[in-house]
Amino acid sequence: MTYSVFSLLKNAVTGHKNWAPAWRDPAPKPAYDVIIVGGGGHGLATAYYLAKVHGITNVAVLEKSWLGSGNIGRNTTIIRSNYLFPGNNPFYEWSMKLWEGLEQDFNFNAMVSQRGVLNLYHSDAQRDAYARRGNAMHMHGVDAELLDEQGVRDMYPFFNFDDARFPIRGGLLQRRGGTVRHDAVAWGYARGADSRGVDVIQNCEVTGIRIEKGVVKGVETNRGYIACNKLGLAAAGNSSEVAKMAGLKLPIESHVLQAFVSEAIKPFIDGVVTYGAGHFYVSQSDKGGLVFGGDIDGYNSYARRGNLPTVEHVIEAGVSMIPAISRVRVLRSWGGIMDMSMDGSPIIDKTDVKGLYLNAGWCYGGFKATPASGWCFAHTIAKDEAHKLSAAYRLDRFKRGFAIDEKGMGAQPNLH
Amino acid sequence: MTSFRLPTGGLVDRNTTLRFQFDAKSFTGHAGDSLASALLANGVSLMGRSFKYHRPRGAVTGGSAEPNALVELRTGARREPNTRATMVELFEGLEAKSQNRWPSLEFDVGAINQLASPLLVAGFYYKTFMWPKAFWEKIYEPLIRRAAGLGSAVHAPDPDSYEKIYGHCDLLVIGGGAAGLMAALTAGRAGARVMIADEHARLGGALLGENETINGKPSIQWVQEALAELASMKEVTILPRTTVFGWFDGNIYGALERVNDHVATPPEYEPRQRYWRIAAKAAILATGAEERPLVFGNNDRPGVMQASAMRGLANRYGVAAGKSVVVFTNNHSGYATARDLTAAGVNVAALIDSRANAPKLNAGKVPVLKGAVVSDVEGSRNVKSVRVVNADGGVEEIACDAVAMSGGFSPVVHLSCHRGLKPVWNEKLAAFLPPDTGKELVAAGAAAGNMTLAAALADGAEKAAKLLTALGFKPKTAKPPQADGEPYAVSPLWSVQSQHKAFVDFQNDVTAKDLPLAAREGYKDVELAKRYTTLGMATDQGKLSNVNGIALLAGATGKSIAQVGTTTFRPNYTPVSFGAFAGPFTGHHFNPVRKTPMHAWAEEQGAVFVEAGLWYRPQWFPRAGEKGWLESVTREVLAARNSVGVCDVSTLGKIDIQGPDAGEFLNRVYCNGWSTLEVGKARYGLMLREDGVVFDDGTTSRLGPDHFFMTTTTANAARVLTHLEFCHQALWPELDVQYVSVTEQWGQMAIAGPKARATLQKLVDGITLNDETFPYMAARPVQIMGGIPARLFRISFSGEHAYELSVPADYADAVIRAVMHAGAEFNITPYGTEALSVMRIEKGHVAGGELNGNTTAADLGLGRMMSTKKDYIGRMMATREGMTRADREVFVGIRPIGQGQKLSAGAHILNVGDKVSLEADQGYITAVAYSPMLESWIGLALVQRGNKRHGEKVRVFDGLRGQHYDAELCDPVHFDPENRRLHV
Amino acid sequence: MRIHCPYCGERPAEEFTFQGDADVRRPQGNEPSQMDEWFDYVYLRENPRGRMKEYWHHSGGCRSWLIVERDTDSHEVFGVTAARERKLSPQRKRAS
Amino acid sequence: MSDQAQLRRIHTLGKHYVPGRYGKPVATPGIRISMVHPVSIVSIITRAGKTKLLDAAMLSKFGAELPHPGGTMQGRAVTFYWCGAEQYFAVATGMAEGALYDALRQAAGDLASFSDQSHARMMLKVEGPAARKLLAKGTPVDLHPNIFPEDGSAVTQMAHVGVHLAADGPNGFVLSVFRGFGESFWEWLTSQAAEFGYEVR
Repeated sequence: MTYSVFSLLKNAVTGHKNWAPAWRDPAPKPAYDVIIVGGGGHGLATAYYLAKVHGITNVAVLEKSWLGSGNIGRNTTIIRSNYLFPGNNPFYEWSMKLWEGLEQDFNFNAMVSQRGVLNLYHSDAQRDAYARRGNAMHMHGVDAELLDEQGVRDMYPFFNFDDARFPIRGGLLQRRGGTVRHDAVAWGYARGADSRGVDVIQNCEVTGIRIEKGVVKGVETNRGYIACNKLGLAAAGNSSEVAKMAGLKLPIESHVLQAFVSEAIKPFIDGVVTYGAGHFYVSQSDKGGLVFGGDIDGYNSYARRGNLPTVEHVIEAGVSMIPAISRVRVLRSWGGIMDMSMDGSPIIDKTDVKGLYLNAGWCYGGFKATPASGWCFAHTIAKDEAHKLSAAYRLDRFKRGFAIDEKGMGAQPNLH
Repeated sequence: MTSFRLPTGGLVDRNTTLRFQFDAKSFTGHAGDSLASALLANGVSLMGRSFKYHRPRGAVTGGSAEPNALVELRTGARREPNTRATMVELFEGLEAKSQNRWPSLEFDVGAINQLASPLLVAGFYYKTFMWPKAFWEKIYEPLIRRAAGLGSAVHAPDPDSYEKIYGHCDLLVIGGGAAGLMAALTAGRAGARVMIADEHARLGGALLGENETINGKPSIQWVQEALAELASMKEVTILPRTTVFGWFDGNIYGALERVNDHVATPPEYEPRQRYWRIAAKAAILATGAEERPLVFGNNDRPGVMQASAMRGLANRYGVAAGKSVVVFTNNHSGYATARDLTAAGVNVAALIDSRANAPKLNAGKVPVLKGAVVSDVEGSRNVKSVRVVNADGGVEEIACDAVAMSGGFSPVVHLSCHRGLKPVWNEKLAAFLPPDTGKELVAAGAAAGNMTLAAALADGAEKAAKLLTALGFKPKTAKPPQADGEPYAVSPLWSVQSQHKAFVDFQNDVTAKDLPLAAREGYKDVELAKRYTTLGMATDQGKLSNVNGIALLAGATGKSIAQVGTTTFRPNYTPVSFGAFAGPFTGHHFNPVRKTPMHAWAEEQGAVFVEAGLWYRPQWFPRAGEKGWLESVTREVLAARNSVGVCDVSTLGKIDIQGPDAGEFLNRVYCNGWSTLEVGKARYGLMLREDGVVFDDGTTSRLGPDHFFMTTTTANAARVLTHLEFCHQALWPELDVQYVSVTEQWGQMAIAGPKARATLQKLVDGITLNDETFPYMAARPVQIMGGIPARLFRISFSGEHAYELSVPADYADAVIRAVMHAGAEFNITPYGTEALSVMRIEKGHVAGGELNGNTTAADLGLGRMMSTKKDYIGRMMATREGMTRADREVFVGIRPIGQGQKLSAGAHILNVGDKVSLEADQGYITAVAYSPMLESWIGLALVQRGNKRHGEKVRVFDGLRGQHYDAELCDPVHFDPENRRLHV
Repeated sequence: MRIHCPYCGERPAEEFTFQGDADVRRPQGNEPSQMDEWFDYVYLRENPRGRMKEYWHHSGGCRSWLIVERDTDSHEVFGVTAARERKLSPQRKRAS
Repeated sequence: MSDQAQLRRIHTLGKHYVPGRYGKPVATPGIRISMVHPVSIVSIITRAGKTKLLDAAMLSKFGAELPHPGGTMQGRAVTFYWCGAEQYFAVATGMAEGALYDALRQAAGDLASFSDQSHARMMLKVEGPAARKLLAKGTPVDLHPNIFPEDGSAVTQMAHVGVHLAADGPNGFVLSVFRGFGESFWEWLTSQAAEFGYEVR
C-alpha cells in the first residue's frame, strides 16, 4: 500500500484499522545468498539497493535488537557533502544526490530538509582551510559559498558578534546541506527492502561467523545457524567485536558521542550551524527542539552515555556562539557509539576472507553517508569489487600509507 | 470549572498580597503560592494549548512533572519559554504569557486541528507531504515549523549570570520528603557530611500537601523540627530549589540550584542559578512517587487533575480546584482526596473506585461507587459532568466541575536508570521499581515502593544507616517516628472504553488508540512505538504517560508489561538551562586570555591584536593616515629589511630539558641528530608523529652539557610537552631526563634587520657583537642593561641578520622599551605576526599552513633531516609506500602571472588546459603575501611533484571566490636565496 | 567518572586526557621485515567491549601518564598505575 | 646589578591590581586576596635514583627535606611544595634575582634539574571564612579541613587554567598560575568572590 495523502484519507475513514505493517517480522530461513549483519541505516540501505539496483533479493538483514536501534536512531540528523579530499568528496556528494530523491524513491517522508549547513570560521587560518575545502567542492560541482562576517550576520544576526572570545569572521555555507528525520530513514529503507522480499529479522544477534578454508559459510545467531554465500558486516558501534568473530582486528576505537535536544520552542534558528572556536553544532528539528552536540567524550566506550565535563564543554561553546540560548532549557542528552577510525574516514572493502565484506569506521559522520554507503556496499557485495566512489575506503590503506585524514590529526582515533 | 481560594488553610502567607499578570490580565496571590495555584485561586483554569491538537489545557499536577501549564515567564531578555506554572514561585510584579496559541489562549485558530484529528493520527506525516517534491521546503515544512514548538525564546543575550561549583559529601540525599529527611537526620546525627537537595522552595515533599500526623503532630510540624535540627548541624548542607538532574560515573551527580528564580531579578553580585557537580561517597534516592493519570474520554480537560495534586492545592495552597469534585481512583490514595476536600468545605459529589472488591475505606460522607469507571468527561474549556459506567453496566451522569484521578503511583526511578540499568516491574504495586544500583545509590521511601508514610520514614532511616555503616560511621538506629495513615493497595486500570479521545501523553496529544496503531504497523518494540507516536518525547519526558503507554502497548502486542519494558531514562530529570551548564564561561570568558609580558607596551604602540591559540599577539601596528592593514604591514617589512624591526615572540613554547640522557631523549623525539650540537649553539629540529607525518618544528639550543632549551610553535606548545611526557614516561622510563615548561618565565623578542646588531650592542654588557663572538645560531646567556640576566640567540625566521633576546618576564616591558630607545636612531619599528608572515613566506620557511598534519619531512623539502642512524618517533611509518610515492604534493613557491594579479590561499592548482575536476587537482596554495621586496604577490603551495616543476605555468582555481588566474611555480625561497642577509 | 591518580588521589575525569589503548608495545628496531609489527602497534586496536588498559594523562594535575584499567561498557575503573612504574610486560602477540 | 635596581619587577596584573574593598558590601569581607610578589620560585625535578641524596642536600642547605606527594615542607627561608612525581617548587621571598636558583644548584647541582620559574607564575594568597567555598567554584579538589591537610599541596585546574594550590594557615591558601593567564584568572576569581565581599590587600 503506497503512502500518500489519498491512502491517509482512505484509512482515516476506517479509523486506520487497515494499515498493513510497514515490514514483516519473518523468522530466519536456513540460508540466504547474502546476509547483512546490522539492521541500522547502512545495513538496511545496503539490502534495499541490493534488491532495487542489483536484483538480489534472497537477502537477510540480522538486527540484534529492534531495527534502527543503533546510531541511525540516535544522531543529530545532519546531511552535507562539504568534504575536502578526492577520496571523500565524490562519495558524500553522491549521498546528497540520493538524499534529494530518497522520499519519492522509497515512498516514505523522511523529511529531507535542505535548509543549509554553515561552518563558522574565526581566523585567517580557518578561512584559508575552508577556502581550500570550498574550492575542492566546487571542483566536483558541489555547491559552496564563503561568507564573510556580514554574510553570517545577515543569516543569523543573534549570534555573538560583539563580545566573542574568538570573533566570528565568516563561514563556509553549503545551502544543499540540512537535516533528515533519522528514524524515518531506517523505517523507509526497511519497508522498501521488505517489500522487495528482503527478510528484515529483528532480535537476531550474530554470535559467531563460520569460515572454512578462508571462505565465509554462515553465521551463528541466538536463533540458530544461518548459511550464506556472502556476508556483509555493517554493525557500526560494534564493528570490532563482530569483526573479531572472523579473526579481523580493525584500525578502530569505539567512542561515545553525546548529543542533546532542548525543550521544543517556536522557530529560533533556521539551518545547521557549526562553531569554529569550540565543539558545538546545532539545528532546530521540525518539532521545535534545538538538536545539538559537540565533541566525543574522548575515552573508549560502548555505554551509549557520556559524562558531565563534555556536556559543559559543548554548552559553554554553544552559549558563547549564541548568547540568546542561555535561558532555553536542555531537555535530554543521549549517547551513541562512534567507530572512530585511525584517519577519520570509513572502510567499505572486501577482506582476506572470501565472501566477507566490511563496512565500518564511520566516526560521527555515518548518518549523512547512509544512502551512498548502502549503494556502494551493495555494489561491493554484488560485484565482489569496490565501487568507484568508495575505492579509497580500503582496509589496508593504513598499512600502505594512504590515510584519508581530513583533520590531519594522525593515528589517534579520538582526535578525528 | 470555577476554582477558588478557600477561606482558610494552606501554607500560603495570607497577609501578603503579590500582584501578577497572566496574558496581560492582572491578578493577586499570596507569598507561598505557585503561579498555577494563584491562577486557580482567581478562577483561571485554562493555562495552555496542547502541541498537535491545540486542545485547551490546565494544570494536571502540583509539581515538576507538569505537561500542560507551561508559560513564557518574564519579559524582554529574561523571557523563559516552557516554564512550568506549577513550579514558579509567585513574586511581586510577575508577568507570564500563555504559549502555542494564536491570536489568544481562549480563541486559538490552531484548535481547528481537532477537526482534522482523524487524519492527524500518530505518524501521519511519514505518509504524506511527499508530493510535489519542491513543496516540502517551500510550503509544508515552514507551516509545520511555525506550528511546532510551544513557547518562543528571545533572540537577546541573557542579562543574568550563572555559577558552577563542586560539592563533596559522604551522603547525598536526593529529595527532602519523609524518607529523605529521615536519611539526612540519621547521617547528620552520625557526624557524616550530608547534602540534602529538594526541587521545591520548601523541604517536606509530599508532606506539604498531605493531612497526616507524625508522632501525633501534624506532619508539617515534624518537617519544621527536622529542618531545624539539620540546620544546626555544621556538616549538613540543605539545598532547597535544587534539582539533582543526573547521575553520572564515579557517583557524581549534576544538580541545578535555582538561586534567584523566585525573585524578579537576581540581587547584585548573585547568580541566577548555580550548577553543582557533587561527588558523593553514597546517595539516597528519596524522590517519592509520581501519581499516574487514568486514561478515559476527555481526561485532558482543564479541571481534571491528579488526586494528590488536588488535595495538595487545598492543603498547601488553600485553593479548591472546583465547587463540586468527582474522585476517580483505582487505589486507596483517592480516599484521602475525598476526605481532605470535604474537610476544606468542598463538595465531593462521588468517589468512583474501579475496584469491585475494594475494601471499606474512609471517604467520610462521600458516596463511593465500587467497580465503576468514569468513561468520559463532558465539557470542552472546563468540566461540566462525568459519564460514569457502573459495575452493572448502567450509565449515569454526575455533574461536577473538577475530577481528581489516581491511576496508582510510579516510583521516581529516573536517576537510578541514568547509567544503563533498567527499572524492574513489580506486579503487586503495578509499578516499575529502581534497579539494584549497589552501594553508590540506594532508593528509599516511596521511590523504593514504600507507599505509606510510616514505611517511608522507617525506610529512609534504615537505608541511610546501612550506607553509613559501610562508610565507617556508627549511626544510632533510633525507633522511627510513628505515623498513622492508610495502607496502600492498587489494582491496575490501564484504560477505559470511552466515547471521546482518551489521552496518554497530554503534551504530545498521544491518545489510547495511537499505541495499537503503532503495533499494527510493525512499530512493536517500546522504543519504536515511542518514536512513531512521540509518546514520552515532550518536555515532561513521559513522567505521567510512559507507564500507561507501555501497558497499552503490552495489550496491543500480547506481551506482559515486564516484557515490553521501559524506554531509556536519560538526564536531565527536569530540563536545565544552557546558561547553568555554561556558568561564567561564555562570551569573552569562553576561554581564558593569555597575554605576553609586553602586551601593555604593544597596546601603547597601537597594536591590532589577533588570537593565537589562547594568546593575543600584535598582528600589525597601524599608524595614522595608513589606508588599511596592507600599508601598515608593508611599512613594517621594509623597516625590518632595511633597518631594524622588533617583534614579540614570547608565545613560542619553551621547554627546559636537562639530565644525563637529555641529548639521547632529543635524538629519539626529533628526526634529526643532536649529539654533535655544541654548548652555546642552536639547531633547527623537526619532530614527527609516530605515523611518520611532521608534527612540529623549532630551534633547540644547548646551554650546558646536559641542559637544552627547546622552542616549539605557539599552536603546539602544550601538545609537544604532553608528547615529551608520553615518550619519556610510557616509552622510555629508563632515560634520566627532566623537562619542564619555562614558556612564561621568559619574555622573548626578535630584533631583525641590518641595524639589529648595532641596536643590541647598546644593551649587551661585556661583549662586542660580531661574527666571531656571536656567530649565526649562537645561543648563550648574556647580561644586559647593567645586570639583567638574559639569553641571546642568533636565529632568524625573517631571513634577516637577527637575534632573539630573552629576559625574565617581569623585566620584558622595561627591556623592549630600552630596545626601542636603542634603535630609535635607526627608526626601529615594531612588527606584528602579519609582517613576520610576509618575511617567512619571502624566505620560504614552513609554518602552520604547511605543517597541515598530512605533510612528511620530504614533502616540505626537509627529507635530508631524517636521520638513518638512530631510532626516533615516526621513522618506520615514514617509509611506507604511500608516504614516499613520487606524486605526493610537495612544498613549492608560486607567483602570479600578470601585473597586479593577487594570489589567494586555499585556491587549488590545475595543469593549464585541464578540465576542472577533483581528479585533475594538482594541489593548493597554503600561504600568500604581498612582498614589498619583490613588489608582487607571492605564495607557497603544496603541488604534485612541485619541486620538479619550478618555472612551470599553472592554472589557479578559486571558484569559491569567483576567480581563476595563471601563475608560475618557483623556488619557495622568493627573496635572497643565498641568505646573504643572514650573515652580513 | 573519577580516576584515582597514584600521586594526587581521586580526581574527576575533566582533569585527565585520554589517549588510547595502553596494551600496545612500541616495537624495537626499524627493519622492513617488522612492518606488520609496527602496523599493529600504530594502527590496529583490540577495542574490547569490556575491560581494557588505557593511557590517560593527568593533564589538569601532576602531568603523570597513567595506565587505567577500565570497563568500556560500565565505565567502572578497576585500577590505576603510573606508566613510569610499569614493568614493561613481554612483547604482546599480534592478533592471530 | 645597579641599573636593575631601578628596574623593578613588574607583576603581570600591573594596573589591574588595586587594593580596596569590592563586591557585596558586608561588614567583614568573606575573602582577602593579596599578591605574593616579587617572589623566587625554582622548579626541582629529582634525577634518577637521587631522591635520598637530594633530601639530604636540601636538609643540610635549607633545613628541610622535600615533601611527600601532596605535601609541603617549611625550610629556612624557603618552602618546598610538592607539584608532581619527584617534582617540587622551591619558593622564597626577599632574595635577589637568581639567588635561590644558584643556591639550589650549588647545593645539589647533579642530584636534580632546576629551572628558575620566578617570573613564570602569578602567586596569590586567598584567605577568609569563604575561601573554601570560593575555591570550590573552580577546583574539584575537596578542600574541607578534615580532608585537605594543613600542609596540603595540590596541582589542579580552575576555570580552564592550571593552578598549583597549597594550604597557608587555617583558612588560607596560596595559589599560582602561569603569569600569562594572570589577568584572566584574576577576573574570574574576583567575579566569583563578589557575592562574599572581598578585600584586595
